[in-house]
Amino acid sequence: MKHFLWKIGGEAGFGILTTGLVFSKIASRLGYYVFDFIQYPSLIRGGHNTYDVGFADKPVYSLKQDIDLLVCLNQETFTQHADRLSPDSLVLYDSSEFDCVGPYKKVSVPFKKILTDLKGQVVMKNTIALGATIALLGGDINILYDLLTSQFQKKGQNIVDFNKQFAQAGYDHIQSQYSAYIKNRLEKVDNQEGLVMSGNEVFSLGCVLADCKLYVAYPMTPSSSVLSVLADWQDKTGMLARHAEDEISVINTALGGSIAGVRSAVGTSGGGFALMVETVSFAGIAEIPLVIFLSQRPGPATGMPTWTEQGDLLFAVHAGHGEFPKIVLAPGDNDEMLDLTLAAFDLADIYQTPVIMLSDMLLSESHRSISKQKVQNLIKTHKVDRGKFVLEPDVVPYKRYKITDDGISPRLVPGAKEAYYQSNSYEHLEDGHTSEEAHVRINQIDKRARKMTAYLQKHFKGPIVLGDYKNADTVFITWGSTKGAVQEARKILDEDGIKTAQLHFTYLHPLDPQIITPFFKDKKRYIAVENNSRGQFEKLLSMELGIKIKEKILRYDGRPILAEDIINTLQKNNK
Amino acid sequence: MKHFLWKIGGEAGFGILTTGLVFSKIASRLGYYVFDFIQYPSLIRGGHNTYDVGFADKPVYSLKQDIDLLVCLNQETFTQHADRLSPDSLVLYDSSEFDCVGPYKKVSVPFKKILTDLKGQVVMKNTIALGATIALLGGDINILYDLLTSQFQKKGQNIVDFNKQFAQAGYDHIQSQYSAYIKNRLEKVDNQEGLVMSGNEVFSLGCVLADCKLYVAYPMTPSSSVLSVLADWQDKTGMLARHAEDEISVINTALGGSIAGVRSAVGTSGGGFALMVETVSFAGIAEIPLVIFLSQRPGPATGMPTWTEQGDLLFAVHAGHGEFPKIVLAPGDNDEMLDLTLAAFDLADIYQTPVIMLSDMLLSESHRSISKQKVQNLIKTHKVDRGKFVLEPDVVPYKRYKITDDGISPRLVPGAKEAYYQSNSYEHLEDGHTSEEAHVRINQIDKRARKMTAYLQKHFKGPIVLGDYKNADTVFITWGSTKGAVQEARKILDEDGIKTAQLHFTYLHPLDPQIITPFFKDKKRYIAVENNSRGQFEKLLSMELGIKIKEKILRYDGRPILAEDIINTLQKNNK
Amino acid sequence: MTPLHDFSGYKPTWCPGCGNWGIGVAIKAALIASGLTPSSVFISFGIGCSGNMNDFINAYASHGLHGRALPVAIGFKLANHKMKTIVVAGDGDFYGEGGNHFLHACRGNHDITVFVHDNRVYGLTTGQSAPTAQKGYKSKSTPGGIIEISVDPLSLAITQGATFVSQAFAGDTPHLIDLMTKAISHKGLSLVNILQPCVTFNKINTYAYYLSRTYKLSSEYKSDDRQLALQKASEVNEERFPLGILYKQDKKSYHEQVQVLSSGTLLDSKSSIDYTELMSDFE
Amino acid sequence: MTPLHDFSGYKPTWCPGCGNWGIGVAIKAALIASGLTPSSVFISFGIGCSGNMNDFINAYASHGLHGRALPVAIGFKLANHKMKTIVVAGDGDFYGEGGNHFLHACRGNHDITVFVHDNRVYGLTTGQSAPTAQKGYKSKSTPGGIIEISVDPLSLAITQGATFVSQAFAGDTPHLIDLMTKAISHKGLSLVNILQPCVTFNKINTYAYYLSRTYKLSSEYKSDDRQLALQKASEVNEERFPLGILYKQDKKSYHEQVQVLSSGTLLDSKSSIDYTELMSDFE
Ligand SMILES: Cc1ncc(C[n+]2csc(CCOP(=O)(O)OP(=O)(O)O)c2C)c(N)n1
Ligand SMILES: Cc1ncc(C[n+]2csc(CCOP(=O)(O)OP(=O)(O)O)c2C)c(N)n1
Ligand code: SF4
Ligand code: SF4
Ligand SMILES: [Mg+2]
Ligand SMILES: [Mg+2]
Repeated sequence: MKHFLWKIGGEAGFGILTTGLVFSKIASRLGYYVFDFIQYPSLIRGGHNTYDVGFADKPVYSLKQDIDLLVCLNQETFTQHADRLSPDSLVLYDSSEFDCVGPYKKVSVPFKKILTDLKGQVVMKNTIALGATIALLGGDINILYDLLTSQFQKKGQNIVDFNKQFAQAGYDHIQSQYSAYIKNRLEKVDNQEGLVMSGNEVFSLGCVLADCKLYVAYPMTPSSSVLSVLADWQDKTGMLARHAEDEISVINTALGGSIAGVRSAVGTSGGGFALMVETVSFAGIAEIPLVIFLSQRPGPATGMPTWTEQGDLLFAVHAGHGEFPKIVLAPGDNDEMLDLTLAAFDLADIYQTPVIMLSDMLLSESHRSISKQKVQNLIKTHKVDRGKFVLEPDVVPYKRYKITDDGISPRLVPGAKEAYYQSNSYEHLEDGHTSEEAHVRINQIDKRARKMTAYLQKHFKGPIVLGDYKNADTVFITWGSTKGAVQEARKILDEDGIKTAQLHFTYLHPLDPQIITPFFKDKKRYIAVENNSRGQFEKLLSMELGIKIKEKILRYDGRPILAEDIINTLQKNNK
Repeated sequence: MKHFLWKIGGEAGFGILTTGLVFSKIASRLGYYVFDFIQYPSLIRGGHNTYDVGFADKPVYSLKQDIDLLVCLNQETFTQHADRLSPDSLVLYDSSEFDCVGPYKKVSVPFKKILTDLKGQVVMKNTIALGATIALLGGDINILYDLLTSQFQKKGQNIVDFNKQFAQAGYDHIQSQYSAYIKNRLEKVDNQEGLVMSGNEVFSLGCVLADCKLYVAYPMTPSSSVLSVLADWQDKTGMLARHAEDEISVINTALGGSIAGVRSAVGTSGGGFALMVETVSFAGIAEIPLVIFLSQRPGPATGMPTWTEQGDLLFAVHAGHGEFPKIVLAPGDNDEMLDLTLAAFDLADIYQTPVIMLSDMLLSESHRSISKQKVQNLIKTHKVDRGKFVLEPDVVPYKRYKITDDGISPRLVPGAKEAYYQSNSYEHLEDGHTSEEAHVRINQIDKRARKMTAYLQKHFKGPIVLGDYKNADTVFITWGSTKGAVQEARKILDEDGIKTAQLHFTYLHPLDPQIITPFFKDKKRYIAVENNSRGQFEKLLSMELGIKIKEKILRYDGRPILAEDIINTLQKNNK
Repeated sequence: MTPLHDFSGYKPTWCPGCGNWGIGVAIKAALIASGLTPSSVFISFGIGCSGNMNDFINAYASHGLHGRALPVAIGFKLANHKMKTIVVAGDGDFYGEGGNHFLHACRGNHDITVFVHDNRVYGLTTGQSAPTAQKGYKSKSTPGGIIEISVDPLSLAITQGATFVSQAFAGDTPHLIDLMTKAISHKGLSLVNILQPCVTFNKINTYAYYLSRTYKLSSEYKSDDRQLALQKASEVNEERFPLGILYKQDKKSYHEQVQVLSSGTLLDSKSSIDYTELMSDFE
Repeated sequence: MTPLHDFSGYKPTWCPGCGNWGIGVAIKAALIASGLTPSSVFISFGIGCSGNMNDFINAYASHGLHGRALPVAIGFKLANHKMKTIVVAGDGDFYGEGGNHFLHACRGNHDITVFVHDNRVYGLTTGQSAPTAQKGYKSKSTPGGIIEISVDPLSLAITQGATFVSQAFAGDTPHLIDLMTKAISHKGLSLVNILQPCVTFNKINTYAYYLSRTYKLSSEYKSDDRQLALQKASEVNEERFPLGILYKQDKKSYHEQVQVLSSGTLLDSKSSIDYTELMSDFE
């Protein structure tokens, strides 16, 4: 069954975001894989919001260009997106409010009249639209009722019933007036159960699973929902979520928690991260574990707060003054988000150094299906690895920065009897005292550097190879959220007989040339696909491997790269 | 005449730093080129300070290992530096206080007795030592008297005379007791007049010459003296020097000044710069000129505050979230410091973007000779180039971010009649209003990127080629303060018949591969020389050119690279 | 007098009913009452719903970084002290992220007028607690109720050296305009903390809430009595909000005390420097 | 009782005669008087001559970044509230660079004791003006005299919610030890602002200066009178320095109000989480 795209649009502040998510959950409950996407301006009201939900019976990797059903709660939705419609597209609107000119399957639903008749508020247009949608796609209205019940039951049964009426009205209208347009696109399919989660929610769940005890943040789109989710869960998880006065306080507070011995994390976007980089350097020299969730949005500075970009990679990799070990990971989808979150906390503890998890607005705020089974398995099986974190000193006097082969020293929990030590931001002796001696300096720099040698040997992972790399002529290089668009594009290209493969990187820094270089030895057409204007990962590869990837597909208008972008550029470049 | 190294050491807080500088000035007044270097711990007292002064009748590019005359105000000076002495070295000390064991030319000066006899304070040991030094090196004591006079005349003639006595006592003691050791090393030579300036002082002078009106800083070694110097000069220059409450305030204050239309600069070291990077990004998108003086010291974090390192290059190049134009320059000596400071202010104005001047402790705090003639010429001839800064709008409504071929828009002084505009940290329309439209975004990103294309065409400078590049077998790559050590090493290597050349980079970012790549096409032995542990410039070259330089000479113990380090490593690697 | 529409930029995108509407109108009216034009004033905006005013007002302006409007204004003022300089920022921005600048600018008594939109939430990031939130306030970031007590910005300003410390209510535009105009005409650091209902996220500190808990300082109130002012300011802890000028003092502002500014602005200054003197230090 | 030398690390490198010597000894004595050992206390140091104490005292410690000792302490305390947590920092560090953390930590009344070395200069960077410098003070960074007035840290603490606000003089060790011990035993945010002569760079605020300008609060002084306390605190503007506890209040400290800490420290907590409930949100 082909990937179906439902899209709703309306004025900001009128419930579009909730409605989109409800529709994603409906599709998910019916066994479909979903991938949704929100577009909203950096305003609370007065702008235009849209919500795309793509679903299919096979995994959905990306958004798509062509809209199959467009729900227009206002005229702007139609005019702004008409270019994505085809004669087969369904367009749902209220012809008493405005007209939709063009050769589409037009479905007029009397929103206004229904609201007046049932004494509803403007937001309830959404519920009518959902009812109508379900009818048009041949779905089961009861699932919508269930969702409305869980949404409103706190407010009492009357409220639930009141809301249901609107769903029903929309549903009935289609059944009676547009039965010819009804397609069976929402029949229940038999897939394993899925959860509909945003990347931020997956990261949050990962924090809980990883036994993170302290999460500190200052709100910043698109990372803010991690704070709300973890704060909301506090009583259930025992984790402490703190909203501090600024980002400098955020990261130092988290480091304080980490020094005390609890797993700690912070979350932010580029601007907030910029304020943290001095402290990242402190974590580096004092060897304090820390997980930093950096969800990118288009910069520079305030930029385009509610849009998407992969513009902070090189900044993150080089963040902090001086030279110290740092690990940068970047998930490309929800599965990777979960796995890498667990890995990030382990790696931070094992290597006693900051680990940056790069996300972006697309990954953080879009909801996608993740296998419930996968999550449940991890809940059962995941064991945290705290590395050399110890509860008693190995020897007294205890040496916090003991020189070891792998560069990692036992890290003692403060409060342990018969010992004491300092976490020192100055260069230091093995026991933590400040030193400016040349040999001490060299020993400690080398010790810290050895941790990354050990990491490359024991934990670094090369690119994930997707497709038939050996026989591929064209190889796409991806990292982070561009993974999906390329996967989707490759499906289409494969159908056209073009042999492609994909090298998807998740462990971005440091890189091991020995593992990576062999992938670039062949005579293939390599193309880096990135959601930024410079090809930052391509630059990183060049820096570490001395290899230039000549072809790049970049998008930097704040919108995610789509499969269509890739195919079009490919065709253009071929000419 | 060979490069002569005089070195003095004593307890921190007892005038070593002043004394060293006085000696540098004496050598300079006698026509010598000087290069001095201070070593001190990050303490006000209780540690050990030393001061090296190298001088010669030809330009001195670097420090040297072998000490020719060591003045030991305490025993530590002797024990810590004995390994740098040879049988020819003079060692000046007071045998009544401690002994200096070894085969040196020992010169005992009765500091203690002289102090007692003349009722002097401990700091006056320094003056005695200077008198003795001048005697030993056959210099003219009157130059010291002149310097003492200018130092103390504010306090009255008695104080001047009182101090002179100690100089005299030291001088006389040598004349009478050690006449056999006296060499003619301080005879007046006929060179053009020199000024003895630290890199920070040259930068400060450059700011004045460049018509910088607002300098904002928060103290941080090794950049702090720029603030003291410029603050001290305020009444003479009309510049305003402000010590703000923190570095975030510092850079935003400077940007405010720049928005208002005056040339503005900030100064800091790595940790303070780290706090500024969010605002660097603001300057990038809002297109506000700014000069940032970043004097590096060994990190990470607090690190080794009073030592030297080139550890912040990649951080500076990638500083700030998002993608925006930024220029990074790095002088290698005082001449370059002056020229590049003038260039930095022009480039900031022309390209309306932040320009980072990279220095380091060695460059910032060491004093070297700079030609007085050169300075005077610049004072007469330098014309500032403010680029497209305009006093009246070209058209009304005025468009601050007008799309132009070279990406540069006329920048109007706020307050101009019949107009107004905002400097916007959000993505924006040509007139400055916020916009999130895809095409606006692309246009503005491209416009800003074009500024760097224009820069590469019009202002970028490739490496300075030192030596006979064509015939050289070995080519050293340097940037910043390692320039001198390599120059010095190359002098020695040339004498040994080894053919070397040097590519010295001062315009570090962005780099123009077309200009640079040709230098790396030959079959030569390329060696990157850097004062850090990773070879950061080598990485930058690799990133931009896709070329790996295989050999590196690195030093990262907080001490400057010396010619000797280079020669030794070369010999080791040859085996 | 400049017509109001000269100052009017884009149509505001604030939520209908938001207190920012009143503030937006009041600022324009106060600028006009102060005899200013879009070309004769510099406004440094913070980042927030409040800061979004950058697009709604015509003026020389900076829409900079969250928390940093004040230092930008200080730099601007130092460079061109002839130009009226104003800061418009949210409470999260100004008292939270930017608290340190506020504290130290009071000490300097910079000649800058500050309008803070005190809605007790982070509006633009959809409703987390601001430092002005009442203890116990429940929000996305503090679902169990905020533990911290509210910041007391007026006391902070008074004790640290600001010379015009006042409070207004967005629901009383005439009074707000009057206070803003006075603040603009004051020489030195003037603060107007504006109680601003956020109708979308703050369901506690509503218009009704403020109508019952604000009161105007009487005409007998002595605004030069520091101790009294501190008492009044601290009423925030008891959820009472005096409106008007709590504290006012005549003191030299920062730029009036800077030697190099005595002969004119930095912008206008032409340098004639005796380099020989400067160079003599290095000989 | 722990012997003093258990706490003694390296020999201090402070200048002979520096007020820090007295403070260094007093802290150790106060720790001992409080029944603490090097293994039972966490000290978060700032960066400065003051912060250099990290090497001179044995304890679990962090020597972090300039201005950031307080948030590190807050994080530590949240993670392990059973451990006594102390901040030692300079005035430049704590009131300047770190001013925002100070302001907001007062609001939270975190159970942390703060010792600020108030020498009115930046000692370690060789003598620039600190925010505590008296107006007009001449230094490297303010050769014409500083224009800002001194910060008034005690008023700031009192008005923003700190519950133990005090001042001591480094030259009176017995009194200092006593005050420090009381501050350590206080539950909530306790501040001891310690007047500390910097003999090397500050030639104005010397021992003699403070001997003539400090006075001890009388035994009748009521430390629960906020208004009185504010009056006393502001005497800094007249160069008078009351010594003792200016203000003290009993209020719950931050960690006592955090729900998840009610059953023990984060460090000791073992999670048993109902994931089914968490996951139900996503179905
Ligand atoms: C450094 C940084 N951190 C966080 C943000 C995200 N952010 C934008 S507006 C805002 C809060 C706005 O609250 P407030 O200042 O009170 O203004 P309001 O919207 O309530 O008017 C935040 C946290 C940012 N832009 N920059
Ligand atoms: C971010 C940052 N800025 C500046 C510095 C440089 N610095 C080190 S100590 C210090 C000031 C110290 O003054 P204070 O805090 O009063 O301590 P004191 O030395 O007087 O005890 C400064 C500015 C730094 N280490 N980090
Ligand atoms: S969110 Fe609140 S503060 Fe922001 S515009 Fe809406 S009502 Fe006003
Ligand atoms: S510089 Fe001042 S504060 Fe620092 S140790 Fe010396 S006397 Fe003490
Ligand atoms: Mg607000
Ligand atoms: Mg101090």
